[in-house]
Amino acid sequence: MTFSGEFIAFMLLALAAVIGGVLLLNLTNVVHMIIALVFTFVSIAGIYILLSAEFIAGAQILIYSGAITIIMLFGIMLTKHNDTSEGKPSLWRRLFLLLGVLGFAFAVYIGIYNLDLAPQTNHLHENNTLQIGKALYSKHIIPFELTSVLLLVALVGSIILAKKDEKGGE
Amino acid sequence: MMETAWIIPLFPLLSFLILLLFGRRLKEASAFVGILLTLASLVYSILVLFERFTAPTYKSEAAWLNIGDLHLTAGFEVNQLNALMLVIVSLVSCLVHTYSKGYMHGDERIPVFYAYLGLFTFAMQGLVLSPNLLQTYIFWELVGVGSFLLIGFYFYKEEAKAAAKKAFIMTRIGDVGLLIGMILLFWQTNSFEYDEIFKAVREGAISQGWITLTALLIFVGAVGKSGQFPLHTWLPDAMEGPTPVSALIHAATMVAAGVYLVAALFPLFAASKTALLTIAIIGAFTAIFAASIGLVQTDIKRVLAYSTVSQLGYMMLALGSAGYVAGVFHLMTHAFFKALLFLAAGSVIHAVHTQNIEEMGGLWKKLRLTGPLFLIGTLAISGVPLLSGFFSKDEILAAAWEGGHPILFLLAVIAAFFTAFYMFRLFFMVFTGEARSEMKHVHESPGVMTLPMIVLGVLAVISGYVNTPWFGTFLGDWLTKGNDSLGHSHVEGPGWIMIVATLVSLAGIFLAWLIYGKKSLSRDWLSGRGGALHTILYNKYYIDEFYQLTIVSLTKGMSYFLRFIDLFLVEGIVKGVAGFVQGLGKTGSKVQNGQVQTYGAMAFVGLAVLVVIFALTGGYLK
Amino acid sequence: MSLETLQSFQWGIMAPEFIILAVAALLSLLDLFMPDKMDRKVFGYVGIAAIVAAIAALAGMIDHPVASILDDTFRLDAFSKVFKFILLGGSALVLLLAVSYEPKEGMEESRGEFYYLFLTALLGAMMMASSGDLITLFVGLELLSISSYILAGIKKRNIKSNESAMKYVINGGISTAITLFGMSYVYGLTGTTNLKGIAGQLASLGNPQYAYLLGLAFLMIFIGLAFKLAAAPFHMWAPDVYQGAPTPVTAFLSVVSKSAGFILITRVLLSIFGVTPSNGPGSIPILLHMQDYISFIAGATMIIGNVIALRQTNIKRLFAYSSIAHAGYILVAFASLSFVMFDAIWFYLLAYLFMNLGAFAVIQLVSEKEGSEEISQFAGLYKRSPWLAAAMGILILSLAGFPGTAGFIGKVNIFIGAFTGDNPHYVLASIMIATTVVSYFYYFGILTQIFFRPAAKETKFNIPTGILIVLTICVAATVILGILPNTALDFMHNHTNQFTDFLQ
Amino acid sequence: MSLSSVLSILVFSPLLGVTVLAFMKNTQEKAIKIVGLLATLPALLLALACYFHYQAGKDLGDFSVKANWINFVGDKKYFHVAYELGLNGLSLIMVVLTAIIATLAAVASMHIKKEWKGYFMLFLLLETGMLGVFTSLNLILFFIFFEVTLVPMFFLIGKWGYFEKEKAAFSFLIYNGLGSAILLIVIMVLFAKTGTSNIHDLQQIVNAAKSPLSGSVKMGLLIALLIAFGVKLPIFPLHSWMLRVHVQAPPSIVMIHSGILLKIGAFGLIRFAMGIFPEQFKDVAGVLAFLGVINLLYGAFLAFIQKDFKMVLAYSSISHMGIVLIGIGALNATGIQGAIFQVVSHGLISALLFFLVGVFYERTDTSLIENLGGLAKGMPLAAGFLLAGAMASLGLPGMSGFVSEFMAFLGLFKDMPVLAAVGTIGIIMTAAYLLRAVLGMTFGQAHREFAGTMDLKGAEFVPVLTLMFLIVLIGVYPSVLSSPLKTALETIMLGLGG
Amino acid sequence: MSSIPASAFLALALILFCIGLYGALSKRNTVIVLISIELMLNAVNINLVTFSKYGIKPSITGQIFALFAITVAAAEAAVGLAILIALYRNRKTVNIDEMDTMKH
Repeated sequence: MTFSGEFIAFMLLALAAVIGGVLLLNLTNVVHMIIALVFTFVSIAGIYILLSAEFIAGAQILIYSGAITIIMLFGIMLTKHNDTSEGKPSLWRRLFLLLGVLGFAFAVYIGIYNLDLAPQTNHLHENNTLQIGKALYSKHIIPFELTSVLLLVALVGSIILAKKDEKGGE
Repeated sequence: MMETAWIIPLFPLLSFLILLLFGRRLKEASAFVGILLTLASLVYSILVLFERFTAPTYKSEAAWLNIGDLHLTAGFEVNQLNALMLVIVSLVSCLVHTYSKGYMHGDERIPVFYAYLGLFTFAMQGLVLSPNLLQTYIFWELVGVGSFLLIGFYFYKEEAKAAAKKAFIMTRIGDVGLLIGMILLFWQTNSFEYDEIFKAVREGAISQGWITLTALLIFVGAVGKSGQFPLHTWLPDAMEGPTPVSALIHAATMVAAGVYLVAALFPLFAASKTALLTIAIIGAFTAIFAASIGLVQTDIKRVLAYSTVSQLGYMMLALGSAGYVAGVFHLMTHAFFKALLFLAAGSVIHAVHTQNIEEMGGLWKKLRLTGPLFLIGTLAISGVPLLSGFFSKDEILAAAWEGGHPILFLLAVIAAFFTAFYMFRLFFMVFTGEARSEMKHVHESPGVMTLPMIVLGVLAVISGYVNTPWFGTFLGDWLTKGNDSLGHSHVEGPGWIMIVATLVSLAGIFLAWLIYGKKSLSRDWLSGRGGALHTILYNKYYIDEFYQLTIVSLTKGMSYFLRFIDLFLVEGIVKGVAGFVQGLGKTGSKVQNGQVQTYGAMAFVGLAVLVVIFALTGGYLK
Repeated sequence: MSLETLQSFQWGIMAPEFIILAVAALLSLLDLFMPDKMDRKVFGYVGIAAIVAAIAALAGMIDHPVASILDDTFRLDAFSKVFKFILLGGSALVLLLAVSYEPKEGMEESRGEFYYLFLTALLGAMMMASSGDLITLFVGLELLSISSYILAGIKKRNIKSNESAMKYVINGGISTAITLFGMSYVYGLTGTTNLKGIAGQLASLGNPQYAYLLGLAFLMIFIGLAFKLAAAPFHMWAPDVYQGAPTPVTAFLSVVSKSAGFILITRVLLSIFGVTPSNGPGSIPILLHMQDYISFIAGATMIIGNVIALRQTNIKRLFAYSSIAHAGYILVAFASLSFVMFDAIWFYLLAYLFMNLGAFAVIQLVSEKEGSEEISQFAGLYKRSPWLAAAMGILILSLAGFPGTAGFIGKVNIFIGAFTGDNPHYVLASIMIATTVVSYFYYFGILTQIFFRPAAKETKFNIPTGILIVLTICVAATVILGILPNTALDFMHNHTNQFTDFLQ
Repeated sequence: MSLSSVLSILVFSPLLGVTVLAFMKNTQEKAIKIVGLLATLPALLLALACYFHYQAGKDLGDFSVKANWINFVGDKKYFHVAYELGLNGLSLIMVVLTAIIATLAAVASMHIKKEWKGYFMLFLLLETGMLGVFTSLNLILFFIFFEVTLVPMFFLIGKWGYFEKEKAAFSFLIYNGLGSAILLIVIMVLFAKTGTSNIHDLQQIVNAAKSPLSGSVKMGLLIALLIAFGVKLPIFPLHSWMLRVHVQAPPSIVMIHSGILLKIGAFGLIRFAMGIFPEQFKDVAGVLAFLGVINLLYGAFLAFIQKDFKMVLAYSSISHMGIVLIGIGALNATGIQGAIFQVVSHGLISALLFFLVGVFYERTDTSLIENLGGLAKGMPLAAGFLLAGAMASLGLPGMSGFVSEFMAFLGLFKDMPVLAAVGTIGIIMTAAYLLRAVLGMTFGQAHREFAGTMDLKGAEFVPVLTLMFLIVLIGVYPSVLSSPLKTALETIMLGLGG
Repeated sequence: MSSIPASAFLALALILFCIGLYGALSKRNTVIVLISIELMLNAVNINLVTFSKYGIKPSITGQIFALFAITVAAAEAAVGLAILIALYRNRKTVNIDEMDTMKH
């Protein structure tokens, strides 16, 4: 492999994403953690661009770096916003988990390592949004509509669960 | 008559059933039912016997149990031995029925008593009529039950309970031997029929080894039933039953069944020298062994019981020495005089309400009828010439001598001496001298009791003459007619044997008279010399204690050992499995600790494990 | 794609889904405009009516030949039809339970929402049953899941309900991620999300690395979906969630949601991995290759479910473990991959539907009246309400698999599958039967309470109409399916043609 | 009424009683008891009618009924289960025995003191199950009836039993559940491999030259069957449940349990284990005989030291079931017939003994031997029957126990004389423990507190006399059993190849 | 074509997936747990998008799939947070290890 610009970009983005993830694991202040994760999300958006998925990249920035991070921050603010106490779970569970994660990673890694898919040329980057739109509204119209139901459900559900009690219990 | 001989046992059976169903209403009248019905069967038996003198053996059978192609039959047979036994049984039974009317008077359970007697008589007659081993075994067990029930008649007495139990179990040990022997014989000959078995033996269809084995096993049954050593201990204890019962069952009939069995199967035994010798040895040993115990017992019935054991040993000795006729002959005479002795003893007990001879004495004058009758019995059993016992005992001694084992002969002679001694010891202690305890209202038994004794007394005197060296061996000739395998009709022993026998009995009587009659010799003279011996004898060689220590303890030990296994091994495994499952559940529910991350972790690690296993085994890496 | 093309599809085959969707939408609007004070119970009846209508619509199409819309994003085949009956029937009964559900705290103001969220959950499940496209299946799955999360937490002033929903969401999220991760590899190796397309692409797979990766994907999808089945190792959420959720929701989760999980797992795994060679062309399919893993999971599920159930004192928790165990039994049918697999799974789900919902009807009634979910509340039920006790007795016997009840026939079906073929699953069947015996302990423990123990109170139970109907239907069906199982089996045999159109 | 509907009516007639009872009030004690008793009568009458029909030389095949029932897969040819009932000599005898003992147990149930309605409903359900077990010609149907006996028993023990009733009920349930679970596996393997569960077809297919089952699989299935029925019988060491049931269950139920339910194990061994796997059975027969001797001795020795009379009888049942095993293990016509006789005989005898235990318990509130004693004084009839029962049990000739024991040993002695000889120790031990217990209870000094106890009365005579009559009848005239058995036995022996 | 091998993207996705998983199963604050799950879903999306371009048969479907995944993830996050808020009202805690009123 050559050190093309694309590669450097990938390396940087990947590094940022992983660092964001590692920070998530190691920081103690919850707000900091979420900020760290924003880096990851943005980096992932960059990766999408490398993968000729501009529309997804846009969606990624909007939804993850924007919406989800914000509601999570809201969530933190609404609850214990200054919570920094990050008690560690018991050692054996972490060890257990770590072993599991490593094992899993190892097994999957040998599957994807040097994976040669011999892809054909493609034209995803051309009019990416148009392609997505066409596919979405023709072939995938049923899941699309179903997703709207799902969003409605999530909306209603979030409201009824999160809204303050009218009966003034508190 | 012979064709309908099967009716004979039905009379007592009928008596049993009637009394079972209506006994409560009949109360004392039950006795009449029993007496009449046994009388009927006695009459019938006598008629059959007379017919048998002229007619040949009659046998009739029908299928009883079908097993596939196998048809086991049941029926009856009237041959010489049967016919004779039938009369003996019916006669003694009828007499005892009559006697009991007086003896049991006042007991509210008379109907039950007569019912049991009926059952026993039925079984005994059935046993005698059986044409095959299986049927024999069936009635063999049934007589055991009759005996058991009657021994335990006084159920509220602990001793009776124990004695009944003991009798049943001890005889059952013997029965199992009989059962095994019979079954093995069946698989060798494919039949339970006596005829078939004898035929197979004659034709050599069975190997010698099998003959010996089965014969010995069958003999085990006889040992149990006839109270031979080492299964004799139940018989003296059986005296807990009412005395008429002792007379009927434990003297005259049932205990003789063992002898009868050996006699009935004589061709089989005769085919094996080993078997015969074993029988002879056991018989001789039992004869002297029981007689020696009888020397020192103080319970009137127990003395008689040991005497019975001893006499049965005699009979076995006779059969074992190939003296078929001698054995059967003694069986008959013994039935009469021993029944007489027991009934007389019963009469004594009835009068004085004790069984301890130490407390008796001087009853000769008070019991004017019982005394002489008892004396007749005593003389007969002691082998005093001219009485029945003399002839039969002489036959036996002759057979033993001819059998070629002088030691056995010697034992028999000594036993005869002992017999004479202890019987007269008994007689003198009971009837002569002064009463050794306070005795009130001693009076002779009523006629209903004395009449049977008189009949038996007569028979005890004359029954010997059916087979004497002087007036002809009618019985022996008849018994062995048409059957070579039964041996000679009469063993012509050397003449001195009769003299020796007579002398020996007289010596015994004389010694007894010296000690107990005239009291010229102190009673301690003997017991003082052999103190230890006396104790051993008095305690019956500690056989009971020995069994208690060994067999009973062993059984109990085994039981407790198995219970240990049951509790700890069997249950333990079950508990272990249950505990394992429970433990699994406990662990599982501990892991379920309410932490959602644990749940996720378990799920994921589960996945990871599967994935890693897949990578290591099923994956393309391999 | 023009409007004409869109109109050319047989949208009519989606009639049941449309009915449910329309009524759900209608209810949500009604809920907005109806005065707060009006009783929302009527929603429940509307919902039941909608489901009945959907069942009728489905029944009308029962002999409809296999049809699909838009490249299999929706497909109506025998498989989807018969299984949708289970989903619809189960939901109708659960709704009846819900109508009679009067908890002491928590869900007064969200009753309206409850009903239409319930319908959307059902919609998601139905989509899972009748789609041949991974994306649609996934969205359907999530629609079911997210609706269920909310339903589980709908008693929002109840700490247990909150906690249950929270646990459900977190575990559900992880399971979704794992499933998707697996699906992403499947997509990557085939370039399509259409199940038929995937199958066609993979049928001639030769690259061992691909096969390996697909094996991993299989495990990920399987374990991810095991969450829905509440099968080991993804079962641990179930007891907590079942316990905390409102009883009708618990019933829904244990029956409808679980059935949907089985439908999905059968559809996805069988279509994708049933034809993919594990080791070059001509070798056995990956599915068969992974049979041992499925068996292992089935065995573990049965053991865990039944063994831990022994220690439960809370009736809902107990039934959670019992439902784990039943998932294990059905997995046995799946693991044996025999020619009666569909029959066995379908029949068992049907039987399970009736026996479990019936039991939940009683549980709901008793725990609501007594204000406690402890098993000891059942003490003396026999004295207090003999008929109720007898009904519960029959249902529990069916759950324990005693003959004369549907549960037994279900097990027989599974056994037939397990023992036929060249590779009989003796060990698995033995585990199944042994754990069934273990289950007698806790099932009969309940019966002990009901029949042997004295009652604390003598008051009789007033059985609400809804519960009465559910109980009657469930008990009747349990017994009828147990004695005359062919009422159901023939229905399936006559209308499915041995599921030959499953892969068409 | 055509003959082919006789069996269906016979089997399901008790359910009519269940239906009637369901609509009665629990307080109508007398009426409930009468209905319960009456409901057992149709089965009894029909069973006897079948018996005399067969004895009259007519064909038992007249009673066979077959109707298509369950069709597990679409394919019409395989995997369907027919509702098929029928009789052969063996099952006829078992049906008659069941009907008789059920009726007598219903009489004995008059001692039940609470919840009569539930009791009789379950009781009648149990009867249907038992009758079904013996008449099924189809393994799956058999299994269904088999399990139908399980549930009512659980409740009958658990609700109407004595102090540790629930433990006993669970013990019963789990052991038998395990046994029937194993049985189910065997049945399902057979069903799955052959596509049929008809017993006759199975015998053909399994033993055909081209059997779908390999020899080792057949052996495995046979061993599983032995374990399954071994639990029921019970064979050492699978017996501990049955002790608890004997002690804790109400006597009327123990009559049924000991009288019939245990016999299902023996029936199954003969009908299925021997019938379907004759070749393999020959290989394990020796082991069975050995186990039989162990059972016989183990039960006998343990019965010898029990303090509770019920325990004595419980271990005695184990011991007597050993004789069944001995007979089966002998593997010849004699032994097998002996085993069947023993099944019937022990059924009658243990029913009698447990009925009497119930009578004693009802009057004295104890069944501990040491607390009793001298009962022959106050209740001579009951004591007499107890003794007679014990005599029958210990194999007294003239009673049924002897015939069966004799044949079993006769059979075993043919090929395994040494083992059989060891087994005969059991005969002695049986006498020892039974006499110890029975004499302990009835002989000796009477306890004062029991002085006024009532003897047998009224309806109590019915079971006692009936059972005693049957015991003696079989003992005296064994052809009542052996003649209907003839054909069935021939069939079995033909299967065994000799 | 491209100089970056597909496996690099896949490896990145794998790493992120594992990080997300580890976070979801070890972090104490429920909000972080929820967001870790989002990270896992993001990793899946990387996979999908990668395959969309470099897969055996590149197609737009992968991106569509990713879009759906993003939508669903968002909905899930919202619902999760709503439930958390409801829980917080009652329990006054966001610590996941304190949610153990139901266990065993």
